[in-house]
Parts: sequence; structure tokens; C-alpha cells
Amino acid sequence: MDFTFTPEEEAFRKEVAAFLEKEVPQEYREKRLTFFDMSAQHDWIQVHRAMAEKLGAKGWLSRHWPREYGGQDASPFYRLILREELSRYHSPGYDSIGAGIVAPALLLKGSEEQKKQHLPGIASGKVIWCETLSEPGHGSDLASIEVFAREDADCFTINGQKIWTTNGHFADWNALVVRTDREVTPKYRGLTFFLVDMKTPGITVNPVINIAGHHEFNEVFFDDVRVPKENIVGGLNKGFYVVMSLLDYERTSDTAYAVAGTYLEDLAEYARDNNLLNPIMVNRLAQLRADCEVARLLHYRVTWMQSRGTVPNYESAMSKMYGFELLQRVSEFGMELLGQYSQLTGESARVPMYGRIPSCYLRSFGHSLEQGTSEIDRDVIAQRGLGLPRLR
Amino acid sequence: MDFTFTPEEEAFRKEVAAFLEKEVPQEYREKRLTFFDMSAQHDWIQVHRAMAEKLGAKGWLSRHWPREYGGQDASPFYRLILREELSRYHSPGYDSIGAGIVAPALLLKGSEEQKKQHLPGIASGKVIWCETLSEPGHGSDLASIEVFAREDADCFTINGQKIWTTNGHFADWNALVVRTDREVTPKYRGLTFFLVDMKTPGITVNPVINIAGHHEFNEVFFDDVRVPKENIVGGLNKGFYVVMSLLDYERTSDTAYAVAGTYLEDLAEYARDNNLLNPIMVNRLAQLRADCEVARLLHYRVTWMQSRGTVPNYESAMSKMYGFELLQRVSEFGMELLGQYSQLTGESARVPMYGRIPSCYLRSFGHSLEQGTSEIDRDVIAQRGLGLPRLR
Amino acid sequence: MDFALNEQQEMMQTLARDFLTGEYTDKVLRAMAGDEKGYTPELWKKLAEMNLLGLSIPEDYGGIGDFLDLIVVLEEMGRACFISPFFSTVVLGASSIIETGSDEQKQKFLPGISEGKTIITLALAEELAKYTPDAIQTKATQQGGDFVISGVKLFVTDAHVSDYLICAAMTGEAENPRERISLFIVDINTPGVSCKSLKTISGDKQAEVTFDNVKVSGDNVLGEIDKGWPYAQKILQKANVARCAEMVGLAQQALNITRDYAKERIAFGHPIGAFQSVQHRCADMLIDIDGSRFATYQAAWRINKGLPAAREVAIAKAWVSQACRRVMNSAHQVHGAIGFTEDHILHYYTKKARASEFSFGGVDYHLEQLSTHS
Amino acid sequence: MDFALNEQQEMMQTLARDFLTGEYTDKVLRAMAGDEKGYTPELWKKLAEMNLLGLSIPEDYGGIGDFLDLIVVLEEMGRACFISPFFSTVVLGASSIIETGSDEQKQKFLPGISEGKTIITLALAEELAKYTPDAIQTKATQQGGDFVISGVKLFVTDAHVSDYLICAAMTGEAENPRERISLFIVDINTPGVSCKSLKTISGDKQAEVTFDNVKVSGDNVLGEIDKGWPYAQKILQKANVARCAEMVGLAQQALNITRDYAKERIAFGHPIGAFQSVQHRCADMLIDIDGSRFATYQAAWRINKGLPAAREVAIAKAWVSQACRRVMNSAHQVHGAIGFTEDHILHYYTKKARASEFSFGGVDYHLEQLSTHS
Repeated sequence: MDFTFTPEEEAFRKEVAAFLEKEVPQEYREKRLTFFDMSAQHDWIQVHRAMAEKLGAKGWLSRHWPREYGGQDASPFYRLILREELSRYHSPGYDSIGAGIVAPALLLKGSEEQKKQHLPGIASGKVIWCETLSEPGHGSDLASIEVFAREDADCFTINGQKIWTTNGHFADWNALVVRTDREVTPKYRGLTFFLVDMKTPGITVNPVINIAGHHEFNEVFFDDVRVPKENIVGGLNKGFYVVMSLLDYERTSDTAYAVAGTYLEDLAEYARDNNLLNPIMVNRLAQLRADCEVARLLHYRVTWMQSRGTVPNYESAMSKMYGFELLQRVSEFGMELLGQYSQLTGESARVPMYGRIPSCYLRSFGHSLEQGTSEIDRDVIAQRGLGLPRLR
Repeated sequence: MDFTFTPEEEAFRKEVAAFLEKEVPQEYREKRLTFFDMSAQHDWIQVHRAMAEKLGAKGWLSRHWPREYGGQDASPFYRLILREELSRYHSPGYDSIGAGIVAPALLLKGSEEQKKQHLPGIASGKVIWCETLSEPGHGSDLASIEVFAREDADCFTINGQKIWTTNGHFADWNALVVRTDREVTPKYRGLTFFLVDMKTPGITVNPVINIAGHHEFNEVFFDDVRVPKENIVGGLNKGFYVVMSLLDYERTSDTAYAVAGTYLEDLAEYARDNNLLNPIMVNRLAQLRADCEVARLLHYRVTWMQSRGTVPNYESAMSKMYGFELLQRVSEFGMELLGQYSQLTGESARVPMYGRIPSCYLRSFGHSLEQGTSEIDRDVIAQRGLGLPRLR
Repeated sequence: MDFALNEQQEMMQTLARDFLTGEYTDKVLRAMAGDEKGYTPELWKKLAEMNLLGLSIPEDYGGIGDFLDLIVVLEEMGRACFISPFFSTVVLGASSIIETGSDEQKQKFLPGISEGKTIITLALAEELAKYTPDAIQTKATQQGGDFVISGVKLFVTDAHVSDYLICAAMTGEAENPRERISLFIVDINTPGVSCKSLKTISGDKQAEVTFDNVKVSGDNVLGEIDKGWPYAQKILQKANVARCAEMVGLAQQALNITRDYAKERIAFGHPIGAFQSVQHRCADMLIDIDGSRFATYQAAWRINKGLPAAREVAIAKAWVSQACRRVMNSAHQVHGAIGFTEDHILHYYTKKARASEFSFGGVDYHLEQLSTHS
Repeated sequence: MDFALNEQQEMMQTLARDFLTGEYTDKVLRAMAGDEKGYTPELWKKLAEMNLLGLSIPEDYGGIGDFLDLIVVLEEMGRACFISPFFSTVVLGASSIIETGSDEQKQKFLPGISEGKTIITLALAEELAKYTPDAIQTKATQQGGDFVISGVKLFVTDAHVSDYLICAAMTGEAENPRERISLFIVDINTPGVSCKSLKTISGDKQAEVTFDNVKVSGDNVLGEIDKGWPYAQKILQKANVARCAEMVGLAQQALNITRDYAKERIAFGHPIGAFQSVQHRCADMLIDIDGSRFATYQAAWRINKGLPAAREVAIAKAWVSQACRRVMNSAHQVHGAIGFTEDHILHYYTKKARASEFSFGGVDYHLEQLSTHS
């Protein structure tokens, strides 16, 4: 048992911190932006790309990859430390889709050619990814995917509409699941996973603005979009299994716990400086601090499992869900703390904390929906973690 | 709209209060017993019976019944006022099964002979009832009732085991549902509702002690118990419908909201007198007081519907569930307030409040199970109150 | 005990619901939330024509109905997520004058309100955004028969479109802050009054109003000098219950669209409303709404009857605020991603609910009030 | 970062689990909960034979393993709902002597503890049941080389079977209560010591211990005079983490029997564990247990390493207490009526969990501690 980082890990943390101290734009640190609201900054895409390239140049985005693909065989705790420090320094630059999800999925399920083609771009921070699973008629229910890819000589031709594509408006590549067999039952056996260059003709991206006014999501329309067969990952009609491992990584790559912790301490500081800490608020703050600590431990457990080569199962659903629900509670605490001032937007006179309180609060409605809803996470924990039976 | 009682109702409340002021045993008031823990008193059965007869003699148990069955056609708010005052004065004497459930069910579904035979006994407080639905293998699921009554000339002969029979150890009569047809589908169409004299040969009652150490429940064994056919209520194989209306009354007859309110104010007084009210406890106490007020209003709405001749539907499930869950929260508040002292039983030195804190707390585990679990109540509210569909 | 609306209340309910359903479409709501003024003169005229602006104003001054009628209509306005200076003018402005005004003042202002000619609001809170007398630091100094007001008021709703402000200021030196507050009615065009808009997430129009040596005549004092706080408390009671009524309407509509969505939306082969987790969420929403409605109407009914209502108002505001918050959270959770977009109507309800909640004191403030009244 | 038990810890876990599963049957548990002493000499002897009573005691004094090993065993004892003076003797008594005792004192008491000859407990709390130095009003007055102790101690666990008590008393006059407390080890048979049993719902054996001019020699002082509170804090840290470990075990076992029941029990044609409301409850139970375990082990690991642990202990006790409470509530709800009976084993777990929770400070106390350490 050991609840500390190794001296090497601690040194890495210091190195990252020293780097971010210099490199993160002053405005991001001053406004104390989080991963979930920095995309509302007008210059975010440029800053994000620039920081990504800097992190890539340091080798930090791929440090935990195998050496043969440009990594250093480092423990996944290096990725965790990097993300914690990015959160603490309010820094963009981590492509949570490319580096967080696509890269590990490719390492596991990609062909040698695909790894060679795509991993260097992710490692360098120069190629940004999006992923596209959902469709307008059905969110969490993969089996009902309808967007169809028709086989067409050495290509597949995709037609249809997808939605909720985070970063689709500037991503370079897209990890996509579509239907390639409409007849097969069970229906999930007719899905295929493609890697699609977003510059391919026929792709149209429309913004979907969230209730906090941020542009993160997009609708993506496919109009006779031709994708070469070699861009299939995991085999024709085997996309479901790729998605499953992708979702596993999605659940383990979140930083909600770290964002919650950083945000809570920002709130605590503001509250202290502005005399908002009556005994009731002190009590609630302490409770949330305890929750943050537990969230951290639940996440470390998952990373520790990965560090031993174990594939997390229900543990990642638990850590992800607890972290995101906690971030909602912390956001709500911010509202309560600020009272009527919580209503003021960033553009308003008299606004405290640059309007981050309502921004984080409104954004937080998405947290129990991201990467599968909290309901699905609880189903997973009950069924995989405890072996409870499915209904029927 | 009107949120007050009529002057007549207020006068009735005063009359009841004045009566209880004199008649409730000092020990019950001093210990501030509630409906849910007074049964632990060594003399409860006698005191309960004696008080019931006194209330009966006043005509209060039947005041809201039709005149032809000994009532005064009074509004059901008279019953509500009676029960609120009984709660406030820590008084036993209300047979929540006989007066609360069986009487209204008989008024609705009983034959003229059955009404004539049984209502006077209930009105007088001299005949105490129990009810018996559950069996060891299945609680909330009526359709799976197995205890069987075999037709046998002018009688039915019952064999089998029932459980969770409240007051079965001293009740005079039993309202019972058993199976009379094993072949029919759906299975709930094979149930029949009987009125059974507890002195009938072949009935054995064994205590089931709850986790608070109270004897409320019993197992009841039926060994060739012969019940005359005229004791069937609502017709052969139509017991399910009688149970449904019985459950409706059960849900509307609870006093959880009143017990919660009384108990909370007892706790508040103790806390004030013993300097336990720090700002955090003051905040929580206020929250519970607000909850009590809402519980009261939800219950009044149900009684108001009854007073207009409307049959409450999801509204009674809501009022019952909210009241019982509130009583659990109030019981938990008592534990937090008393801290380590909450561990001491009534027999211990140094015990505060006669040991009622842990007694109420342990008893409260039953509250979200009584009269159908909270889960079933929420199903009912969603399906009947909002028209949400059943699964499949 | 009677939980039903009477005939007049039902009529007002139908009137308001039909009007709002017809006129206040989602499109109008979207426009008004983004609009700087937050209402159109045409709409205001229609409200006046239906005499909705005269609600709770005595008939002698051109009004109609009582406070309960007003509450019924406010619930409907909540259902429609209605944005306008109605709350400011009818609940805050008119109530203040009804509670405190001399006959002359009533004659001067109330008919104008009910005819739709006068928009008026309340300037109470200051930098601390607290609704207690000690938080009022704006001063009004007597100079002969006049008063000179100086100070800064915050969270003044609809100040930007108001003709008049009712301003609470310190006039006395009493140590007890309850004994030194007076209320003034101030023409917004009086020299020295300036407004700065505060931008909110909800489309609620809030402002900072600065009083810089604003001279008003003694005729502008509402009620007795130094005795304004008890009046303010009554106005705050009405304001808080009115906010509760809005929240009840907001929550009810959020549940309605959630229920409809849960019945239609299919996932994993079933309408999502058939899943127990969705059913139990919806059940809890209904409990929250029913409980909120009764708590609100009980408090409103007591105010309307002239009975002491401090305890019931505190209960209502504390409970309804939390209930409404839970309802909105659940509405979003059931809707999933679609409800998380600006294109969907739900977020207007969510945002307006928070604005109502924090207006005139949040949950802990009202729980504290409840403690002192129990 | 390493969340796994090491070989020694796994061995201790297996040893304790096998022993308790074999020896501490439900029947024994029921007997011990009702028993006045709460243990049998035979069982105690077996614990000594397995050297479990020497856990965390240095090998020089006949012990074995470290504090983390003790924590692992305590989790197993929680799973078994084990009632005995183990906690008092090994966690409270031995820890106190390990933390504060001179070599002579350690020689005198520790081998006896690990051999099962000595039962010993801590007498800290008084009437306020608070675990702060100002709550200690018992006085020890120096008389030559001796001290005379007078006062009343409450919630002294297992005092009725103890050979010795460690008693915290005021010795100095310092205004800062942290600088006036000393610890004494007192033979229970010293004239003036009397015990009165306090009856608890859980079968936890608690007592009120009165010190009426109890004369002890200066050799009985543990650590330095007037400097006992910092020691007491360390002992309290260990005690609280140890209670957390018990709660983790209690909650884990409650989940295990709930999961098994949910798989077997049929209602409405399905195992109840297939219903989403039951699944989500069970999922939350698992989150609570996993979170509790890690919070507990992190704090224990820090104590074991000699690192500052005040923050982690406060987090663990506050969080685990609430988590365990939620787990027990859910266990009962899933079990339905059957779990509400005395015949079922579940209530022993529920009751013992509450006893552990309130022991050495409840949730709000530890949240307050956390506030001062953040």
C-alpha cells in the first residue's frame, strides 16, 4: 500500500508546474478557467492548439505510451499528474479526445499502420480529434445507430446526421461509429468504427450551443463522405467492441475530480476573502472537500489498476460518475455562496469571479450526461460490480 | 381556498385536547411516546384498549361515518383532528387498523350484515382488528399469495402461514386475504377477502420482534381454520379489489406527518434546553420544520379530497410516503443531535429523553416499508399521477 | 379547509393561461430573454386591457381582484416563463403603494399602473444583497420639507424601463436598524438618479441604481418617516410568495414537458418513462411541485386574509426554492443532451427559476427567518 | 501509488477472516451482543494465541505487525460484527502506551496485552461527550510524588472488564486547555474507582467511571505532565481510523448479504436485484464502500508512516460515517420487512455502525476538524 507518488513522479509534477507557470496565458489563470468553461474564451481554439503543441513537444502527451510508439513506457500516473497540473494551472492544451480516448483505443485495437499514421500526430499535439457516436434520435443506445456507410469498392460512403460532436468545429480527425449492416441481429453487430479526416468532402459541421452559451458540441452531416477501407478500426461490423473499449478509456480519462477540487478551493478562497463563510457554509465546504478527496482516491484506484495492466471495469464508471456528480455539487455550492450575485454574467458590472459561477453551474447540467448518463453508470456498477441480473 | 379549520372543527379540537389532557396516562405524556414506539410500553395493550373504549364512548371514532352506521356524517377532518391531538398528547387508543382501514373498507365493500355486525364494535373501541396480507415468501406482491382456503360446505377452511400481522397478538378480529383459486390467471383473480374471528380454533400467533425490540408484528399460522362463507367481503375471488380499496385507505389514514411534527418539536425543545443548537443544527431544524409543514399540507389535501367525496389516487401514496420518509429524517436528526448519547437505551443510566431517540430511530427503518414500500409508492405516483407507462 | 380555486380564481387562471399560450410563444420568450427592455409596449397594452395590471389593486383605484388572484396569475406566468416588468410593477410597485401610500398617493399612482401607463419598481437591496434593515446604507437627509437621497442600490429589477422607483433609505439615527428606514417614491427622471444595467443569465432585467444627492419632496415619503421597515417586511412577504408562485409555474411546466418527453422518447426499445429510474425521478418532481404549490398558496392565502404570515412565507420560499431546483435538475437529467442545448426551451425555465430563488433572500436566509418565527 | 495489500497484510486478512468465519458465527454474535461482558475468555485466549492481541505492538514487547496490519484485521472484525474488548485493549490501550509510555511502562504493560493477560481501555470523554481538551474537567492534583484524581468519565468502552484505565485529566492551570492535560494509567482496582454500566443499543459495552480521590503514583504518568493532549490527539487519530475500518467491514458485509438477497428474492416475477431502483441503490452502496475503504486506508497508511494525518483522519471519519449510514439504510430498504426483525442479522450491523460513527466524534465534529486543517 502506498498513497504517495514516487520521487520521479513528484519531480515530473514540479517540472510540469514550472512549465505551466510560464506558459499558461495570464488571462486563463486570472479567470481561473476550468476544462469545462475555457472553451467559451474567444481565443480558446488557438491557445488550446498552441498549448497542445507545447505539451507535445515536451513529450508529455505520450509519456505513458509504449516506447515503440514514441512513449517512454511511463506509468499512467504521469498522464494523471499532467492533467491535475493542467487543471490546477487553468491550462488548455490537453485533447481529451485524441490523447485521452482515441490514442489508447488505437494502441489496443488499431492496426500497425493506423498506429504509425495517427499516434505521432496525437503525441505532437498537432492533430486534434473529435469522436462521433450519438445521433439525434438516440443518445446512449448504440444499437440503434442509423447513419449508414455503404460499401463502395475500396471505400465506404457515409450518409446521415450525427450530433453532440465535441470540438467537431475545429478537429482534424474524427473517430466515428456508423452502421454497415442493417439486417443483422442483434443490431449492435452491424456497426463499424472508422477514422475520418474532417477535410473529406461532404462533411458539414453546424454548431450546437449549450445552455451555458458555450460552443463545444456540433451537429455533423455526412453527405456521400467516402472513407477508405483501411480506416476501419477493429474490423468490419465489429465497431461495437471498439466503442466499448473506447468508452472504458473515456470513463478513465476524465478530470472531473481534479476540476472539482481546483474549483472548490477557488470558491473557498473567494468566500474567505469576502466574508461569506458562516458556520453553515463552513460545514458544507468541509463536506465537499471530503467528497473531493474521495473522488481523487476513486480516480487514483482506476489509474493504479491501469498501471498494473489491469483493465478497470465498474471502477471507471464509478470514478467518472462520482467525479462528475461532485462537480455538479461544487457548482451548486458556488451558486449558494454567491446568492443573488450568482446571476450576473461575465459581461455584467459587479460580477464576481469573472462570471464563472453561473457559467460553471450551467455547464454542470451536462456533467451527469457526459460519456453515458449517471443512470447507465449505476446500471454498470450494479451489474458488473455486483453481478446483479438484468431485467428479463 | 381556505387553510383554516372551521370554528366547529376548532371547537372539536379543543374538546379532544381537554379530554386527552385528563385521560392520557402521565407516563405516556412524560416520555412523549409516539404512535410508533408506545407499543414497547409494558402496559400498552391495556392502556390502548382502555383509551379506545373512552374514545369510542365519545363517538369520536365514528364521527365521520354515515349516520345510519352510528356516525354523524362529519367531515373526515374530524378524524384528522382526532389523530393529530392523539399524537400531540402522546395518546394510544386509535386502532389504526380497525378504525383506520377495516371500517372504511367495510363501509365501501361490506354487505349490510357485515356492516351491522362489525361497525358498532369498531365505533365503540371495544373490538380491535388486525389485517393479514403478507406471507413469508412475498411481501408487496399480492398476486403470489399462497395461503389457501378450501371450500367446505358453508365454510372455507384455511391452512398456511401469514406474517407481519400488526397487533395480531391481541386483536379480536382479522381482515385476511387468501387464495381460493389456484388455477386462474391472472393470479390476482384467485384471491378472497375474509373477516376472521381470532378466537377461531386453529389460529396460532407467534411474535416477530422488530429491530427496535418492539413487539408489533406477528406470524399467524392457520391450521384448518374454518371461516363461514358469510364472512367473505366483496365476493368470492374478488378479494384483490377489496385489498386495493383497503390499501387506499391505509395510505390515507397514516399519521406519520403528525408524529413527525410532534417528535421534531420535542427534539427542538430538548436541544434548546440543553444548548445543542449550534447554527448548523438550527439550519437543519428549520429545514425539517418546513418539511413537516409540507407533509401536513400534502396530507390535508388528501383529507380534503375525501371531504368532497373524491377518491384520492396518487395523492395518498404521495402523502403517505412523504410523511414516512420525513419521519425517518426527523429520527435521524434526533440521532445527530444527541451524538454519542443517542446510543443509550431507556434502561441505561444517563439516558436522555427516556431512550426515545434510538427507539424512534430504529423503528424508523420500518417507515419506508409500511403499507407498501417507498419504491411502490413512487411507481404509483409516476404511473397514476403522471401517466407514465409500465415497462412492457 | 379547501384546496380548490374559487370561480374568480379559475377565471383568472384561464384568462392568463389562454392569453399567454396564445401570445407568449417560445419565439416571443426567446426574443424577450435577449431583449434589452424585456417587453413590448403592445404586450403591456394587452395586459392592461385585460386588467391584469390592476390585479390586487383596490377597485377604487381602477384595479381588480385580490392578492390570491394575483398569485394565480403569477403561477401562469411562471408556466409561460413570462419575462416582463409585470412583477416589478404589480407585485413590488403596486403592493408598496397599497401597503403604505396615502389616499392621495394611491390616487396618483395606482390607476396609472392598472392602465399600463406607469412602470414602477422597488430599490431595496444594496451591496450585500441582503434583505435586512441593517443592509440599507443609502441615506435620505431632511432639508426643510425635502429629502436628499444618496446611495447605491443593487438588483433593482426593471429599473431601465421604470418611471418610478420605490427607494428604502436610512432617515433616522436609531441604533435599531428597524427604526430608521423610510420609503420614498422617486421619479426616475429626477436629477441625480442613474441606472446601470446588470446582465443576468436568466434574461431578468436587473440594474444598479445610483442616487447622487437626489432631492425629493416630503410628499414622496411613503408611510411614516423612520417607520418604513415594517412596511418593507410586508412588501417582502408578498414579493417572496409571488416568487414562489412563479417557481411553482416554472416547475410545473418543466414537469409537463419532461413527462411528455419521457412518454415519447424511445431508448433501448422502450419509452424512457417506463424505466424505474425515470419514473422515480418524475414521481419526486410531482411531490416537489404539489408540495410547493400548497406551501405557496397557504402563505398567499394568509397574506390575503391579513393573517400573520411570516412563518408560512419563510417556509414557502425555503421549500419551494429547493423543490424547484430539484425539479429542474431532474428535468434536465431526463431530457439528456437535448435539454442541454440553447435551442431547447428548458434552460429558460431553469435560469428563471434560479433568478426567482435568489430574489429577496435565498434558502438559508429564509430558514433563518423560519427559526425566529417558530 | 499502490492500493493493494502486501503479503503480510493479506495473510493477516486471511487469518482474521478464517478465524472469525469459523468461530464468530451469528449465534455467537447474538450471544455476545446480549452478554454483559461481551466476550469469552476462551475466545480471548485464541486471539492471543494467534498473536492478534499483539497487533501494532513492537516485537520487543511481544507484538507483531504495524498499525496497517491492525487496520486490516479491524475491517475483518467489522465484517464479522465482532464484539469484544479488542478495540479497547489493542487500539486504545496499547496505542496509548506505544505512543506515550516509557520503556519501563511498555515492558510492564505491552507483553501482558499481547499475551491476553491484560485488558485496558481509555477514559477520555466526560459529560459533554466531546473530544476536545476543554471538555476534560477531571482533575489530578499532585501530592508529593503522587497524584489524586477526581472526576467522572463517560463512554468508557469495556471498563467493566478492564484491568487498567488510561485516564486524561487536568493537571495544570494553563488557560490553553491543550497545555494542561496529562495521561495516567490507573489500575481499576485502585480505591476510589467505580464503574457503572451504560446500556447501549448496539451491545457495545460502555461505562461511566467515577474517580473519587483516586491516588496514583507518579510512575503512572504516561508521557510528560501537562503535555498529554498532543498524545491524546494521536491516540484519537488512531481510534478514529480504527472505527472507520470497522465501519468499512460492517458496510461491506451489509452489502454482501444485500446483494445475495437481491439475487435470490423474487417479487413480481423477477429477482428484486433486477429492478433499477434496487440496482441503483446497490450501486451507490458500492461507491460508498469503495470510497470509505480508500479514505480509511489512506489515513491509516499516513499514520503508519508517521506522516501528518489530521486532515486525512477527519476526512475519513466524516465521510465513512455518512457513507456507512447510507449503506445501512439501503441494506434495510432492499431487505424490506425481513431485515426489520430482530431475528435477522442485519440490525446488529446497523447498530454497531452507529456506535462506531459516534465514537470519538461525529460527522460535524470531524468536518470542523477538517476545516481547521484545510
